[in-house]
Amino acid sequence: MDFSLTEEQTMLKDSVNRFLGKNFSFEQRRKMLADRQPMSTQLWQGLAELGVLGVPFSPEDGGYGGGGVETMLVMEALGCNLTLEPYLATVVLAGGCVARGAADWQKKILLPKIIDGSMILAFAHSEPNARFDLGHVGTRATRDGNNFVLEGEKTLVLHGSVADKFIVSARTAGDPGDARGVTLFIVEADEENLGGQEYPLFEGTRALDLQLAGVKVGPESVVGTLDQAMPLIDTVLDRAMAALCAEAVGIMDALHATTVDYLKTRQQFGQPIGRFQALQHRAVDMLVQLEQARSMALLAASKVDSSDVSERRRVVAAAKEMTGRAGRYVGQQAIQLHGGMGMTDELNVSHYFKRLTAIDVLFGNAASQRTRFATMKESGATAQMKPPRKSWVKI
Amino acid sequence: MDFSLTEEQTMLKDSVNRFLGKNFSFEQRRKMLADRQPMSTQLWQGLAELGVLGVPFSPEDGGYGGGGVETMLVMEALGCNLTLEPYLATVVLAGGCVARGAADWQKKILLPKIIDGSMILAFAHSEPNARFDLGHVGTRATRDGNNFVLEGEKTLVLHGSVADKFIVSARTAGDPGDARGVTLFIVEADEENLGGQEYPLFEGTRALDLQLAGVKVGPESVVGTLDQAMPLIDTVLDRAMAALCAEAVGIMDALHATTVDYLKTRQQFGQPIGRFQALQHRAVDMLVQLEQARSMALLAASKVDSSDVSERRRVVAAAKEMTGRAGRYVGQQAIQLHGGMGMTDELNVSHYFKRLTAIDVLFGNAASQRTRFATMKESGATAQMKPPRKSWVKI
Amino acid sequence: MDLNYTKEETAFRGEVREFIRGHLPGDLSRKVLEHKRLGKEDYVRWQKILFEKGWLAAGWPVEYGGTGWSAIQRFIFEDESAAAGAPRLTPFGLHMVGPVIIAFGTDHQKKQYLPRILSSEDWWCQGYSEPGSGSDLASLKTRAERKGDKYIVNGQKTWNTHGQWADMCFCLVRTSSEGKKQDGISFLLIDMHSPGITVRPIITLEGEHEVNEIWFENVEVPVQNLVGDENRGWTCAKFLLSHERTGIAGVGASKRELHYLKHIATQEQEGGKPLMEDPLFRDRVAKVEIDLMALEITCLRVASADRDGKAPGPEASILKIKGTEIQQELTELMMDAVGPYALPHLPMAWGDHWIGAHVGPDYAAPLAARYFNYRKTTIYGGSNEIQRNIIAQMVLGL
Amino acid sequence: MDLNYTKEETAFRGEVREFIRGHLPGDLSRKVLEHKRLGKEDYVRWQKILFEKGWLAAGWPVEYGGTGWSAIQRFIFEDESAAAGAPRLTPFGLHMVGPVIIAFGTDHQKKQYLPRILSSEDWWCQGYSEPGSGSDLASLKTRAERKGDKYIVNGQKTWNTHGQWADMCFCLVRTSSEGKKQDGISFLLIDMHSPGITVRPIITLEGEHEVNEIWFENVEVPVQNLVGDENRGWTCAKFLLSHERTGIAGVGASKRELHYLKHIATQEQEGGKPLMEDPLFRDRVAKVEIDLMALEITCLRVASADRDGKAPGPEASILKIKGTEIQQELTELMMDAVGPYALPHLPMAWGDHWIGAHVGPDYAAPLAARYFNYRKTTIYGGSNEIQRNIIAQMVLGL
Repeated sequence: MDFSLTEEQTMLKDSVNRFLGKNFSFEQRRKMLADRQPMSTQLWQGLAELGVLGVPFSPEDGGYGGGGVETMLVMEALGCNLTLEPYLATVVLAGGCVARGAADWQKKILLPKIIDGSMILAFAHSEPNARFDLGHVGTRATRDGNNFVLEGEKTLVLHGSVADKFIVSARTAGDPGDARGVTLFIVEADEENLGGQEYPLFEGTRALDLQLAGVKVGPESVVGTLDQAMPLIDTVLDRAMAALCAEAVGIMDALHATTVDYLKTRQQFGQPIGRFQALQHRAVDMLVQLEQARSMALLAASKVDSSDVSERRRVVAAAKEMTGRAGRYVGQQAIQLHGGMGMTDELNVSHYFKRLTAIDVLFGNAASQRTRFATMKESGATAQMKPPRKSWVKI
Repeated sequence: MDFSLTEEQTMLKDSVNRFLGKNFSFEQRRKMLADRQPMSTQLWQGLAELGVLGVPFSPEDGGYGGGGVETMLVMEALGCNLTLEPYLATVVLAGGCVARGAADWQKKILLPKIIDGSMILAFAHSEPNARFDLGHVGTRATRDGNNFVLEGEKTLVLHGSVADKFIVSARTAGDPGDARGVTLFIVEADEENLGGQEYPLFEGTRALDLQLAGVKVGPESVVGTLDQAMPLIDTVLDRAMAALCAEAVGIMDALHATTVDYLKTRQQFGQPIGRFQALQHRAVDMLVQLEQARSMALLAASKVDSSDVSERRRVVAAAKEMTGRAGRYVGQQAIQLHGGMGMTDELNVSHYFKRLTAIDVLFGNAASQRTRFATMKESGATAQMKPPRKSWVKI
Repeated sequence: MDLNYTKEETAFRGEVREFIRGHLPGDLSRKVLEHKRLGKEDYVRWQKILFEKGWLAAGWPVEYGGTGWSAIQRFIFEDESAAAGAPRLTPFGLHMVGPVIIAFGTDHQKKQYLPRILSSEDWWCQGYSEPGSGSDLASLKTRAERKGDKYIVNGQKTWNTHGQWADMCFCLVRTSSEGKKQDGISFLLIDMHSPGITVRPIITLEGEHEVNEIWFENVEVPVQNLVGDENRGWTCAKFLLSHERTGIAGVGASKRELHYLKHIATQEQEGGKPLMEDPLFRDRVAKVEIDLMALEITCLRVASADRDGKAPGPEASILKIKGTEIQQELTELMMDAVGPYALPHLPMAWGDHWIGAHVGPDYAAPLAARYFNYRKTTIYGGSNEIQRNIIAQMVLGL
Repeated sequence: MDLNYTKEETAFRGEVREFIRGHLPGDLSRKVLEHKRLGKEDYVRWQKILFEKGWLAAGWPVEYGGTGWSAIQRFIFEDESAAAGAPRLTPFGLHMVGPVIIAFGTDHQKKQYLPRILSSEDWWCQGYSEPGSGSDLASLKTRAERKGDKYIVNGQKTWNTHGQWADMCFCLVRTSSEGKKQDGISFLLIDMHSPGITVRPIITLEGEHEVNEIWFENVEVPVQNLVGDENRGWTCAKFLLSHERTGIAGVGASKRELHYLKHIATQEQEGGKPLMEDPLFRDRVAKVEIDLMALEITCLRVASADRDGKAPGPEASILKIKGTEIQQELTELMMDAVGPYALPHLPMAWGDHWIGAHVGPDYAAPLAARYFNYRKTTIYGGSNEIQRNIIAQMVLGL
């Protein structure tokens, strides 16, 4: 058991932080939000040049060969710098699907472009009315000769409007809730019969609702095994959740530090308000929550590459729960302790708070993770996988 | 809408408090506990002479004619004085069954003796494994000619060991969970085939587990209508819960006052610990909880006589929930703020805390009341009453 | 003691309900019920209707246009108004400066301002907080120097609600720096159209413009706009803060929101069933519902003490603490209820004339914004920490 | 970074588990697992077994009989011991006075006392708190006056755990009233069999005798029983309080109790199903389980920093706060799990030889008492409020 970073890890962490500190600022963020800019091409290129976009990919694929811990270090830095870049969408989610599921020839086409920053991918998986059920896929891919025709709706596709391609989950067999029968497809953004509506999330990330009204794709667009995408999707979502936990820890760290600073400088009644014991204890409780969340983010980062799927799922659910719960407390208290100032758009405090809130909601909030965790244990880790139902086993 | 007490109510409240202040002390309580004394005959007689035992009974029955509010005033006083008397068992529970369910000839025999303090009654209703399901009655009363033979077990019969008679619920039809088919019987304490084991609860009240191993009773022992006792039992239990809420408020009031006093007098770091803001705010949060609980105890006392059964049940469940939740917080914080002193048996603080804990558990703790409240509303107030099942409708 | 409403009170409730049903415009109540953005004209519209009926200034003495209602009646009126989705009455004129003018103002001030509050001709705003003076209000620095028959006001106020719509501002200003900081404060009425006033919007975290900073640069204010004595403005300030305590808990509005929450949770599906049947969500709803039942009684106890001639004391701070906690919990539950559809930020959808597409169900659009916006409730009006200090000192004697 | 145990650590765990399985008497572990009352002989019995194995003083330097284990190994040992239901090691000799004597004691003291701690020949107790000195420990008043080669001790200590069994007491006493209150304190080792010592039981709320008051009346203590310098005892006191931080969270024991809680909740029925399947109860269990998972990692982070040569700093107070909150929540959940059967008070059923009837299921009898008793955890060892003060000041610089 070893909590210390290797030299390489420390270098990675430092270089990302240094790069972002030099090339991105809160004022730039506010300008991007005002201009409805989903990402900064310049910053993205810089991250590519630094090698950050290749972090989780293997050296054979042209990547850095990092694991959960390296992704954690990057996400923490992206979080505390409040960036808006599509790292989660392109590198962790869509990139994860490609790296872990695609054929070698597909990887050779896609991964180098992801890594060098020249191609943005988005992951189109969530559907309307699925709520927090990540296994719900209703979009259909119907065979048409060798091709497939995709019909359905995807929602909350993160960074979808800047994507060159989508990785789309669709049902090639079975019914919406079934664990089997889901396949992943690569869909070009300029495909015919592909419609979309773009909008911002409340913290600024831009997302897309995608209408697939008979999108025709060839057999070469299939990623991985037909009908068998769910375990791959699960793996990728677990990595995304672990990444979000790390981002949340980066944010909470910054938010706590900012709050403690404010307590030291803000004067009322002739003294810094940090002299008031009730506020001191609040700051301590924030720290306790933060450290507990940090522990779980570390654990998730460490177990996300584990071959023990049941352990991975259990730890990730627990980490996402703890982070969501801690994030809510830390965010709310940061606002409260900043008073009116915490309510303004001008201070980063509110931006951190909103991003923490979004992170909690993404892929299932604390309450839903707790239920997932609790029921997962009852009957082993595979309880989540619903058994195939007779009605659809046609092949 | 009027929150002020009438002159009579103020007099009642003052006279009970004055009487208990003069005739009962914390030291007497501790002595009674050490001696395993379930009650004080002397104090009970005094309460009888003061007319307190007749408070909820109608003037025709020889009582004071009080309602929920008068019972509340008595219970508050009994609570903050930490008495051990069987007021709940004899007057509210068993007495309530008699007053609201028994035939006139039965009332004439029993109520005067309850009121003059010469007879102790206990209510034998709860059963093993019923948990918080107050509708669960498995004890059977089988017909034997004109008589009934009772077979079964009752648990946690409050003050059972000093009872002259029991009011026992038993099933004359149907299955344990059924709403219909329950009948109340008067059973003499010296009845043959009636066994029991006495023990204290953790706060000192003594209770009895009762074995009915073929207890034969005559038809004159039936209280109320055969098979139809559940609505009566519900009414009486609601009154008992409202009474417990009032007792809890009396206790929280005393406990909060004691705690605030301690904060003012206990010196550490050269000042009263009540100067520390974190402890001040804790004392305020205790007050908020206390006042919220007081509001609900008032509401319950006011609605417990209501002819609108669904409103009564809803309010009582909410009041018991609020009191249980507040009691847990106020009790825990009182201990914490007293530090080690709060942990000792020598101070009344721990006695109050334990009694609050017991009140929460009795007839269903806060969590179970919340579920009761929430499900009650879904389908109206009668949702609790399970519909009769085909199998038992034989008559 | 009787916690049932009297026949008269029940009749009064019927009368209020009847009137509101007949006179509250449907488009207005829909905006309120569905959490749409309200403009100045929305507030004024409803206030004019109430003014015509003579029901606008419930808490004022009858001689100044008040209703003469008891505290319980006022509670009932607020309860019915909130339930029906009436816009809340803007408090700055009616509940804040109005009572101060009545208690401390000159005859001229009463004649000048009270009728214009009632007619909604003047929109008032508040000049209390400053960048350096939040919880420690008495440390305020905005100066007013007397020059002849005028005060010259210089300084900066902040967290000024709806100042962008205001005609008048009641302001705490420093007229002396001698003695205790509370002793040099005066209470001034300032015409917002005066030269030298700049109103700068503060955009809050949910993206809306609700509050402002105000700068005063050599603003001339006639001395007859001083309320009470010079350097005794703290008395007015305290009076204002302690006045109208029963409304502070927002019980009526919270009851309406609870109802709306249940509506949402009945629409939303979780595992193939309405979310409202999910034991965990239902439990959270039950808890806040019970808290709210209790708070309603606690409010009525305070209101009732009011009627009995006892002024509500510092224990009314309990209402602020618990009331705002409940309000926040309700916004949090609503946000949680819609799951991922809390995420899209569609401020155009909260507006008047939006007929475009929503992302997710209609009711979802404003919910996260409300959750964010409502963080203010435990900060404003004396933060909940300050309320706890008040109770600790004034009620518990700690 | 690798949060998996190394092969060596896993092998060590296996060795520990193997030894415990072979040597922990079944009747002893049953007592622990089922929350029965433990007597002095129970503790001593297990300590003697560990002593024989050389595993008793895990944190001591090897030269004094310690194991030389790393902090992670010590964590593993505690984890396995707790899981198996081994009695906790009495901390007063092993984890408190032992390390102080090693760090500050004379050769004579080391030779005199350390072996007798290891052999369990001396049972130690602690003389820190006084009736007037709880959180403000340094204000203590018990005096020790030097007369020739003896100190004469007079005063009163309280909250003394298991003093009724003790042979020795380490005591903070005042040897000077000059200067800062911390400056006149000395650290004395007192023979509990000395004339002039009275031990009076304090019965705590659950009815048990665990703590005592101790009176010292002209108790003679040889000067060679002074540890460190006269008037410099505060250094020893602080050293003692900051020592052995990893164990403070009680993660191993809480994991065992969580397991037992699930066992109970599987037996108990709610609405015809195991309570463990009730979504509301299950949710509370899941929350505490996740908190405990996180705390285990937090502890290991501290332990690991320890290994890297960095001493655990004041941030270890987080372990105390969170660890005790979890312990209390677990006792509360267990009490709640048994519903009405939490009520009966049957202290005889927690004893050794009880074969009489229970009221309710066997496991229910001690649960309420444990809930009551565990209120102490947020009070003792520096109350959680004091821990928050420490973090605020030492970590956050507030």
